[in-house]
Amino acid sequence: MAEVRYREALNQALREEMQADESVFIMGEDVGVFQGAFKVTAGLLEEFGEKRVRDTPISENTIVGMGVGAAMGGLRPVVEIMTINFSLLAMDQIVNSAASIRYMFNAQVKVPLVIRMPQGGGHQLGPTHSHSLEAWFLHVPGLLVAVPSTPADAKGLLKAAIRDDNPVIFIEHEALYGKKGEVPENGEPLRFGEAAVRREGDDVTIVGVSRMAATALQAAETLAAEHEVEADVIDPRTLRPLDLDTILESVRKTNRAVIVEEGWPHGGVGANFAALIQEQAFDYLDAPVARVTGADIPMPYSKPLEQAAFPHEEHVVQAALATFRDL
Amino acid sequence: MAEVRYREALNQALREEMQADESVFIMGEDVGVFQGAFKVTAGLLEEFGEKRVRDTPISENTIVGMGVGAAMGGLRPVVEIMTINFSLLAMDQIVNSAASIRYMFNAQVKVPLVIRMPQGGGHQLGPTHSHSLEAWFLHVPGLLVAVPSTPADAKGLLKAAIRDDNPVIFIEHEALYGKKGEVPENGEPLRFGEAAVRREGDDVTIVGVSRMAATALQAAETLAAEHEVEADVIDPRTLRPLDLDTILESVRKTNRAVIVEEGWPHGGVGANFAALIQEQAFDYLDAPVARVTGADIPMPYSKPLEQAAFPHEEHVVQAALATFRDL
Amino acid sequence: MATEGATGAEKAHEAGIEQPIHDLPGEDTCRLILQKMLLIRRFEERAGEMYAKARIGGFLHLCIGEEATIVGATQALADGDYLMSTYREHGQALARGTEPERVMAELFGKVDGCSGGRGGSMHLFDFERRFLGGYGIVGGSLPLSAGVALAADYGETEDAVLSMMGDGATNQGTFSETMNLAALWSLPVVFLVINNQFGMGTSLERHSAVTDLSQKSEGFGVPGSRCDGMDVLDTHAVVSDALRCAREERKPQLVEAVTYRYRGHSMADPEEYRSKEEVEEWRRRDPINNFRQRVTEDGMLSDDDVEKLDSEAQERIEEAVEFAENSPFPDLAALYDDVYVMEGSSPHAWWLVDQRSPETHRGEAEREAGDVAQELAEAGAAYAGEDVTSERRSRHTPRGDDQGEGEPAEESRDEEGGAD
Amino acid sequence: MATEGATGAEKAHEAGIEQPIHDLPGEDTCRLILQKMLLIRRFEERAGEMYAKARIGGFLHLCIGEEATIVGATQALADGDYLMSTYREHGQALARGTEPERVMAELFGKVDGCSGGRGGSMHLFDFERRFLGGYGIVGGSLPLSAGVALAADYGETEDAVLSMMGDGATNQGTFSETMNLAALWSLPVVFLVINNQFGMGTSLERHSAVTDLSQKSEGFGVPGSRCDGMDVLDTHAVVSDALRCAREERKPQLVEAVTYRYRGHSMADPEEYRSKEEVEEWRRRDPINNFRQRVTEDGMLSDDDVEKLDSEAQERIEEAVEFAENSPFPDLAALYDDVYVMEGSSPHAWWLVDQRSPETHRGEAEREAGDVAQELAEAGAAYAGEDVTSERRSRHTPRGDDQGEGEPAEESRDEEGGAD
Ligand SMILES: Cc1ncc(C[n+]2csc(CCOP(=O)(O)OP(=O)(O)O)c2C)c(N)n1
Ligand SMILES: Cc1ncc(C[n+]2csc(CCOP(=O)(O)OP(=O)(O)O)c2C)c(N)n1
Ligand SMILES: [Mg+2]
Ligand SMILES: [Mg+2]
Repeated sequence: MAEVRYREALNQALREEMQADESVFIMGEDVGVFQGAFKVTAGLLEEFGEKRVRDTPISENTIVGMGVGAAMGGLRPVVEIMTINFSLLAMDQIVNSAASIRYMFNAQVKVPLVIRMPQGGGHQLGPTHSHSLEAWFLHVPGLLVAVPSTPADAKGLLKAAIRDDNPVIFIEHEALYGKKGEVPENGEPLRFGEAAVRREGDDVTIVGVSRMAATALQAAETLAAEHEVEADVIDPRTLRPLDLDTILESVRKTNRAVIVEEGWPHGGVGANFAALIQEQAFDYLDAPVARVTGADIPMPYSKPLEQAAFPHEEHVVQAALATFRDL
Repeated sequence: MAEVRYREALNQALREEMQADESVFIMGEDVGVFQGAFKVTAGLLEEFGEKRVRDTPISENTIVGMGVGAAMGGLRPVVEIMTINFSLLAMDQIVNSAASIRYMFNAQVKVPLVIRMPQGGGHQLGPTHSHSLEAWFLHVPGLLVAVPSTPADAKGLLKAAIRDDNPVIFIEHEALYGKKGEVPENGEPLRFGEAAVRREGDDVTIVGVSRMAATALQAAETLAAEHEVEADVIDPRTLRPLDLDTILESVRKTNRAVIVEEGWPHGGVGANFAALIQEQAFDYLDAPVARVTGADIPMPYSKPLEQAAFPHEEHVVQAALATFRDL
Repeated sequence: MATEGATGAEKAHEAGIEQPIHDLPGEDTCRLILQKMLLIRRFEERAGEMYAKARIGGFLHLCIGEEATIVGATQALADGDYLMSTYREHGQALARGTEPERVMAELFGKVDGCSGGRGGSMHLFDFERRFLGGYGIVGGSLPLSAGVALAADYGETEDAVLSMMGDGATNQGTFSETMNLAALWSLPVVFLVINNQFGMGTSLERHSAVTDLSQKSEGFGVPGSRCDGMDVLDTHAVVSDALRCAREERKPQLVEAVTYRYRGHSMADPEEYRSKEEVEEWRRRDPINNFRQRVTEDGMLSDDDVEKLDSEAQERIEEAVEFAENSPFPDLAALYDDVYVMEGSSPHAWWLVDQRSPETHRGEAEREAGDVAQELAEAGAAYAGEDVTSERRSRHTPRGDDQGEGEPAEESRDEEGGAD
Repeated sequence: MATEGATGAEKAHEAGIEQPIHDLPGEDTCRLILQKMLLIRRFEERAGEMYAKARIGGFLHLCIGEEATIVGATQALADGDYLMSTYREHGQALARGTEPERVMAELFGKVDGCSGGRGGSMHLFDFERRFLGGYGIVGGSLPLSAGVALAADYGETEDAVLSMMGDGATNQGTFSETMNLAALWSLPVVFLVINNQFGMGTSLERHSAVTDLSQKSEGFGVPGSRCDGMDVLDTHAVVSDALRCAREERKPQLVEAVTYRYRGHSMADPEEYRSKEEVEEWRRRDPINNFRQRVTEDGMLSDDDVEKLDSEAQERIEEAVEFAENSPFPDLAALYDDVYVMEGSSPHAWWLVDQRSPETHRGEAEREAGDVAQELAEAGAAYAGEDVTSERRSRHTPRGDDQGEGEPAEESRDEEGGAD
């Protein structure tokens, strides 16, 4: 297995799927000549030409809507929204078209569309450019939602997303593009709805979403090294479908759960998981499901403020330890 | 106190606030000549003229953005989005402008904007026209979110919203416009962040959001009459700020909670409340916090399907009774 | 009404010359055109009645008055071409060949409806006939139609797309965005603006700074022209030309059809924003009457021929109503079907939160054992029965502040003036 | 470049006549203009250096090359007028009078920045000078600016709004929506399209079907004109006229300023989409050099005068850098301030979920007792320190696949090619 960066893993997935299937094409702002704002589409214009790698104007709602239309017309579009922040302009097409069309029209068509976009803070882009919006997307029936956190998952899930006949919201993370990891060459797609257990331990379950999967893992190492606490670390990998069983199985063993996410707390992914876990594993919980989230504020630009506004290892460690305190 | 309809209560609030403050004005699609799609703005064009009651083209994102700009310029705009479904087009201006501007620009300006819009299903409007989106809006720091369920609350909260210096997402419900209730004439604004206890009981806490506040109340009557179960029924009235203390106080008494909402379950309001309650009142819970939600599907048009797809009294009764079963 | 951009028919009309400018096509074509326009008119009238009888729910947007625009434009389509439209699209589906039975059944919310009862009046669909939908969001279908055109182009087919919208939709951001992209990418698409003079209760001059709508797309690279939307032949000629241009030269086009809706925006519209006289004036240019007059005056068809076409249309609509009445409601058990394509998917994951994974979770044992889930679905569905037989009050009486307060809100929307 | 819509200066340029078409204004004005353009240029150059030294985070979009457009346009504003712009707006703030100290401090994320360190380079704001913001979302400021114009109009003031955008922004739906509304409501607003030939790496012809951008607004009721954005006097003349029209006749206007950005889109732009020659050609028309040449040739200012202005500008920027260096970072304790205006609010409710209501909830006692909250905030903030002193690699070297893998991703964005 080769060691490649997350960005390259995505690039491989795109290239392989485009080679395998003529109906797969890419459209988005600066995906072609510029090679992608984060270089995920580097080299693809050259290999596949302007028909299959299409630079668009800055018109997010229409780009997504055209993706849906092209999917209805039999193609497999992969739309890149430069960052998730701009998907706020495309919510109508995402919810009212992409997610609804198949059901609304009684399964006469399908919408095999992938919308790729990176999210997240940490790069001092300020309040309009640092959103984590997975909690919004997982709310919507009809969408699939992937949040890969490693190069291998990025590749395997993107291949699966492209082959899937449903509209997929594929959420990358700006801070992960440079991360390296082992990736099978010409690997098979992963299955949506299968969580990854990144580490095993009997004491507490830590679920980390998107970039926070890595933060959760770091925290688990510290918990083991410094606090004699062994954590199960779970990366759900996809939020729709959700592999809740793997999470529940772990919680039934550890009796404690901490959810780590980068987005806002009120109505976040953590809230959703906490609700599901306490519903389904109430008897097993020795402490409330804890959440570690981004701060409930627009993301400030200034570096110390920004760093204080999203979770780090320390926060996860503290939250995990708190589940052991007396209630 | 006069008995008036929810629609008229809103109309009174608009009229009174416009009379009291020259800087208050209304803009939206068909709010003037047509008197509003749901007649909430009836008579206001005649009374206040075209300067203060402005019909707009169908351009939701721009209407909201202009509202934000006008608020920055010192006015108090009340923007009507015809139904919440169309707010999907305006999410960028709602999140990146309305919610962020004050913080992002270091409190140099404020954004005293109200965005009024009805939500909800039940009228056979099909998948694109039946959304309940309060879970999305409560996720966003910087916004206030109101979900009035009675004529008195509609009036009192709308007056408060107009006088508030923050951007307010004011969510009405299509099915409530015709409901009658006592409304104080020339009443004072209500305070945001104060839940209403609609009924008292020691056995279970039922929280109903928006239209579901009424459904919760009906269910409580049935529980009392047929099952000897006495429920506290709480209407949070605003989701940001949230009067969690009133909910917690009740749960500490009843040891059981059921959240009733019309929207989708995954990442819904109920999930958020369940997470908060189990965090803050874990010791007091004798059963998991239960949720009764809309079905996890795009809302179908056909009447029996649609009715089956959102909560009714029976569902709430069942869920409440289930909290008494052995775990 | 017409300006520089006016077509021949319009200019003639303005000049007071009511001379037709297009020769009549052959007899079969004339008969077909008349038949289709009559079918649409009768369908809409009957649908309005069924709505008043509460057989139809939701909103009902009728196209009466716009038949020439619809038939003239759709007759210009080749079989392989795609058609997409707004929520005011019963006529479009019928013109494209969808059986009135399946359209009416959809309005009734029945399983045999062309969207299986899931979409309703605003969301008709007939994949087989390449009618790719009615869409409820104003301006929402424009990007979709450009996407379909992209697929047609990508596949190197000869197919083109006819994408219809209202005058109000030209103010939505998707309008200019879509024009720009269609032009940049040379897509085979024709945009037809059905300018019926109003977006709900807001008249053209009050919603659009430029009222010659054929000019709105040019700044974004799509040339515009106008046709007389009350003249089926003019509409046909101009749209045919536009389609040729889009198909052969790969230059997307926009056509503005100037027309009028006789009825309210939807059934819940008190129409206080326009005068009876205005409506009457337009009715004098009725597209069906005028065309009927021409073909009979020409001698191509006799009055009897036309009457026969009309009564055939009415019979066909009666059959459609009967079919719709007799079609069952969709099965409650299918409520969750088709939200996702499930082939090849991981079986144990929660696609829908309501659906539970194979491993039994808390609460499920009880629920499933007692069939509680189905019972609860039925309990909900039971709320559907109540007003199915009660007639609706007319949309034109004052709104319902005189209604009994005890009435469930669900049953009284229309009287409440909900009207988008 | 220029077409029918070309202004005098452009036509002259095209015809090879480099004769200026506008008379020079008085000496004070010339001096002021030159001073401002120099201040902006030197500020941007220094900001670029500070970014390379990692003193500045996020994206940094420099306006070098666009100084004549910025200064020419803003000099046309009255004191009461409002200015709104995009994320490429350092020059706009400076031209409007915001102290370079406060702009630089904002880029450094310091508490004395003009947005208190919360907004950063893309979100400058100076309420006092009626500079109502830099905005990060392409097209997002257009509706806002029309709203401000509405407020100015509503209050029956004489104030107008100058709303700036890039060429790429004309493709965003808010463009046509805003034009239509501004025209319908006769708002006192002038839209200035700063056509610098690219939206990121996408050239004008690849993103806009119509490349004469002054034509894009007309179909929506806003007349457009063009100016030579490399000529400060031409820009000033055309924008002044447009402002007069918007202010006095209540007719909103659009002006396209044809210009060029010399630098990459942001600092992370390898600029593979254009040739060095193209950049060089535009540089020959440098707005500062050309204006300098004119005023010196005219004898109004001597070369020494200009050198003095330039060194004053450089000194001022040095002071700005020093000020920014010395200004503290914002207080961690103020992290949650100002998300809401809190006056008159109900005190016990949860406005922010992180803030707890007065009654102590589970977990809070421990946290607050041990000052854990503050400790954790500090723990997070500690991650900010790491690369503050390390220099950034040049944007123009190949991307960082050769970097050590252990490096925290947070620190390596720029090498990763993130560039929007
Ligand atoms: C985005 C959006 N905003 C508002 C509405 C509510 N609405 C439905 S139809 C309509 C008027 C549309 O007018 P026009 O485009 O002229 O079409 P017509 O109804 O005249 O056929 C409005 C405002 C909607 N469906 N979608
Ligand atoms: C809605 C939106 N989409 C995409 C982006 C990413 N982006 C930032 S600047 C830019 C190019 C804008 O070009 P233009 O409007 O010409 O302005 P310029 O940068 O040339 O000044 C893009 C695509 C954004 N900020 N907002
Ligand atoms: Mg219309
Ligand atoms: Mg540009």
